[in-house]
Amino acid sequence: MIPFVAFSIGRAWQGFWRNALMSLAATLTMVLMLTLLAGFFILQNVLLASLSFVEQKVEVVAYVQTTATDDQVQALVDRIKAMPETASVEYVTREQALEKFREAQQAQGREDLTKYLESNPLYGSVNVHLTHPQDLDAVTTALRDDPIVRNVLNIQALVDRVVTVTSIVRTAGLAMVAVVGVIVLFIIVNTIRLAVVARAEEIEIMRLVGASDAFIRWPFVFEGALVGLLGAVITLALLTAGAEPLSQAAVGFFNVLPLQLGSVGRDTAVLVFATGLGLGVLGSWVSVRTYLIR
Amino acid sequence: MIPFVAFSIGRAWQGFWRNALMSLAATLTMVLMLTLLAGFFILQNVLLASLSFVEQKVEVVAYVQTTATDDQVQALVDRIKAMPETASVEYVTREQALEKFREAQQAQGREDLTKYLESNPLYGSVNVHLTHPQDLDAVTTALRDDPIVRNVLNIQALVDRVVTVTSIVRTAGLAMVAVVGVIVLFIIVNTIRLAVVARAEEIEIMRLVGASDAFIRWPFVFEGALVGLLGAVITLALLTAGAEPLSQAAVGFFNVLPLQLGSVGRDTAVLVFATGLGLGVLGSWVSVRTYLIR
Amino acid sequence: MTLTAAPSPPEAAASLLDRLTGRARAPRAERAVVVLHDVTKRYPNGKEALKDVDLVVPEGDFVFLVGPSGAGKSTLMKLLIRDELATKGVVVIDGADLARIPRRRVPKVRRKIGIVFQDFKLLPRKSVWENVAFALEVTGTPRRRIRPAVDSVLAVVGLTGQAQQLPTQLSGGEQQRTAIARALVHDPRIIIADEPTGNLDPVISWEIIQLLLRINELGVTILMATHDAEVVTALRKRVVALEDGRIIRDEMSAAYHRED
Amino acid sequence: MTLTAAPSPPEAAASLLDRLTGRARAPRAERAVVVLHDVTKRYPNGKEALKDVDLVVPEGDFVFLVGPSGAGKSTLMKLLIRDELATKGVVVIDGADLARIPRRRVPKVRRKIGIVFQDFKLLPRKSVWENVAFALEVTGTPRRRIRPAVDSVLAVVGLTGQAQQLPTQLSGGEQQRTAIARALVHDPRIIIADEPTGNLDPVISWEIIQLLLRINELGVTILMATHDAEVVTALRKRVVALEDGRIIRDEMSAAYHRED
Ligand SMILES: Nc1ncnc2c1ncn2[C@@H]1O[C@H](COP(=O)(O)OP(=O)(O)OP(=O)(O)O)[C@@H](O)[C@H]1O
Ligand SMILES: Nc1ncnc2c1ncn2[C@@H]1O[C@H](COP(=O)(O)OP(=O)(O)OP(=O)(O)O)[C@@H](O)[C@H]1O
Ligand SMILES: [Mg+2]
Ligand SMILES: [Mg+2]
Repeated sequence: MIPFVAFSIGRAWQGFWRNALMSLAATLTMVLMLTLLAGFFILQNVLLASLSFVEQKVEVVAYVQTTATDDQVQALVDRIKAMPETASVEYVTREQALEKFREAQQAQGREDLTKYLESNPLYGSVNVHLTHPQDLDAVTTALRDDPIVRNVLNIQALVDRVVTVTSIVRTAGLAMVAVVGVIVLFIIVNTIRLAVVARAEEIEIMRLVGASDAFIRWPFVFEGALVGLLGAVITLALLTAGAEPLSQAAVGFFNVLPLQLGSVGRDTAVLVFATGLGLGVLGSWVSVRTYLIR
Repeated sequence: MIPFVAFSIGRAWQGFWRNALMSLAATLTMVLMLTLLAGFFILQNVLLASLSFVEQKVEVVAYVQTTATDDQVQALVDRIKAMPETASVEYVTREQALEKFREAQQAQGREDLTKYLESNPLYGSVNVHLTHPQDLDAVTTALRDDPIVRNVLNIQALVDRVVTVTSIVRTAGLAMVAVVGVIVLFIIVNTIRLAVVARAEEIEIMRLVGASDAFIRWPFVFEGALVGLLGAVITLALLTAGAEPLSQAAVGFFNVLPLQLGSVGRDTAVLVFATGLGLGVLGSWVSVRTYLIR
Repeated sequence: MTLTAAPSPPEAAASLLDRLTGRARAPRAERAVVVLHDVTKRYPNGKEALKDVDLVVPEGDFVFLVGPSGAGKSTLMKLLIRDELATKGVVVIDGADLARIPRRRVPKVRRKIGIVFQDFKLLPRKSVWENVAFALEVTGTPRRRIRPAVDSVLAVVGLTGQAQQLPTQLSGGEQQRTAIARALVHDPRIIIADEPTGNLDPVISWEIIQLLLRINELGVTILMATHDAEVVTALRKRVVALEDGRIIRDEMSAAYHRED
Repeated sequence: MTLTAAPSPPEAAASLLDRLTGRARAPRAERAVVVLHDVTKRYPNGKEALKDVDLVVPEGDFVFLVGPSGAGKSTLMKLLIRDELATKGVVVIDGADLARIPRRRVPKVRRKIGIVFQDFKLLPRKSVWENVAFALEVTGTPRRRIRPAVDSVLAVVGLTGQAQQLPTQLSGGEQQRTAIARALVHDPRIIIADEPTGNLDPVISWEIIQLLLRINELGVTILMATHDAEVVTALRKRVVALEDGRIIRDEMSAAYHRED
């Protein structure tokens, strides 16, 4: 077993370099395709993060009766906080509301109407951020059912809009990643097939001098794996080299939309390696098969 | 000349079909790559349209002195309208402003403070939509310089944000199209090179029996052109078939953001044809060259 | 002739090269190793290259296959290694009916045969040494036994100096000798040689023929297609003559041409 | 032998096949068409395949090139069609110094030569007919003249029945005859044949030799490398013997082996 594996790997290595032009062309294709795939994967992650950021901006505002006690309000806040649909809850008192209103009016250069008033005409409010804007209904109902709630601001139209846009963008993003993934798959397998087809004669000769299928197949499979691995390593090197300047350039974007990308780097590396190696092996396996079944 | 062209085309046709496996693999690669390119091109157009839509939402509001006459206001509106930076100008009278304010307060469930007032405390305003948000300064200055303008709402921070996001998204989009374009270019040329490399022996034999460079090159170039053309036609067929269901699916998106995509269809067709044909020809030309220079 | 310095192995496992140098004696048998019964081969384009061929070759025989160009000699040889399947009839190699055995046993049968192809069929990207070593590697022979075996067989055919060249860097005769070396190196029970001296000068031709004769004397069955009338006539071995796909003559101790 | 029924053209434009059938007479000349002066060929791996070779072949000569395998015969022929360039010395074909002429004139020189390669070098994806027609197509010969010329040359070498087969579907001898047909069809001034009968049976071999002799009588210069001692000795033509890259013998009306 070990001599066989050593033999196959040795022969794969030879095959790769004796066919240098072809192998490097296949590796280049591999690199480009993996770069494309990785680019899309990262982009998709940025997109998803951006969309959840946008979605978290959706805020349900419930105005509280002036008669409500602090305890009642606190109970309401706790109850809403406990709901799984809720991302965060904030209580704005009447005084805070007036203060905000004044600031807003001033900022807009409008005359402050409140100075004509003796009492504060505004209501305190409970502001709820949703995890998913689709859950609007559940939260609205929960708020409205509470006796201390005067009314809940109707933002259904706005939410519908956001939900439509984000779900379309999300679907489009997924579709794009899927399409690019399929294209990458086909191109890599195709390239390896082209390289194997060019050596059909070689396979034919091996068969005729009595090489068993394993002896013909495995060197090619390892050669495919070599192309895949080399492609993956080069791709990751390129991505690592490009990551710093790119994220520098994107810093404005990430400042505007403070996104959490977490483990994208690691995930991308895994994706690139698995795809490169997997498709290299699969491509050779399938391509050689055509010549063995005879 | 004509016999030579006929000869080359005939031989290209034969070469394509005698090498069917290889030719179809190359054509498949061509189709996938052109689809990718076309997809990106369309996406880029949607993106650009979306961004200009967002940008056109930027509105500069200038409050007008209560003392301003209708003629003065009209003069201001006309002057601003004449500026190239301006997309559209709207005049909101004091009465309309109060009306809007009341509606807004009501919609938010707030008490109408205006009923406590004897006179209208709001100002009329000139609202200007910009073609490009970067031009904010010019328009703001032009408005502020007018004696009847009381003050201009300061939206610099908001505009900066919009400009940052849209320019990053625009640059990223362009970069992506460029990267995908380069990848498409390399892959197609590479695929054709692989197909030609596999026939190095054939070229060698032609040389040795006294075929001149033109007689060797042109059949290959025409074969490349055939792969390119066939690829382009299949790609366009796929896109046409996919266009209807896709735009059906995207109808929600286009409703939310009413975009103008104009001549994208025609442009895409031109792009796909030019790229397919161009790269097919270029790829063969370059690949055959390697074997001729000896 | 360079040879391995390994201690002489037991007779059953004695390698061809050991036996050639007299270290082991030849086994004797009268079993038929090649049997063709009522074989017809029609190519997909309709050409009938063999028609109702019957041929039995006992173990240890030396058979010349002669006949004009296009008579079907190479086709017959292709049937023996199952490169082509007979359209009709049975082909049996060392007891294995080639049309019946499972696909995975085919390589085993092929390894019993050493074949020199008319067009050499060398691996274009491997050196002479590697081309020959390949026939041993595919049977899982350990590396330390491959090296001496290949070196000595290359010495036998006179290619020691060309061992590291690629087939494209060889003269026609050197390519042919590489193909011969590959057919001999794995110690086959049957050697099928299709025109093995077509590109060789008379001196090397005779050397190769002498080599095949010595191998034959050690009990290896040899089937050789040739157009070399001089050699066939001089050796007085069994001659099978094909013409237009039919066996028109099958004589022991015969000449290239019919002698009546 | 099937031949074109076209009316006999003026002598200068008479095709090889027309002249072969006696419709035109052979021109006579004593110009040297092949000149090698002090030629050495060293391959990139250091092998010196030719050493200080001097050879002058006058127009209309018939030269046998003999020598053991690896002597340098094929290398010499490769130099003549500029497949390889001489490391040292001058190679002149019909007045053109191959190392000096611009690259775009090389095909023109090659078309003056009809070459039969030792390994045939047939285009693998074209039929026999197309392989032969190719030598005419590349010179821009009109289609209506290609068809009869190819048909008749295939008839001459006896391949009319195989015209539509691919090279992989041919016997060794048929491949060789296709290569010969391709070398003849474009009416070359010089024919270079590298072992053209290695895969042919004695009968067809002699027919091909007879054909070359008749072509030679029409004024075409012929250079033929061969291992066929019988043919060389029987014909008593000029024999150039190579050994280890050097010309060791150059005699008129000679035999395959030195006769002292
Ligand atoms: N794959 C094929 N398809 C169609 N016809 C074929 C094929 N292979 C061989 N033939 C035909 O079958 C006949 C016999 O071919 P084969 O190669 O057996 O001849 P051969 O006796 O070896 O001749 P040679 O001495 O010239 O090598 C030939 O006429 C050839 O054209
Ligand atoms: N491309 C090459 N690179 C290195 N060495 C080569 C190359 N081609 C030929 N040789 C060597 O040059 C020598 C002469 O080769 P050549 O093909 O001229 O011999 P030949 O006389 O035609 O022999 P044969 O009769 O066997 O065909 C051989 O020893 C061969 O190994
Ligand atoms: Mg044959
Ligand atoms: Mg030679």
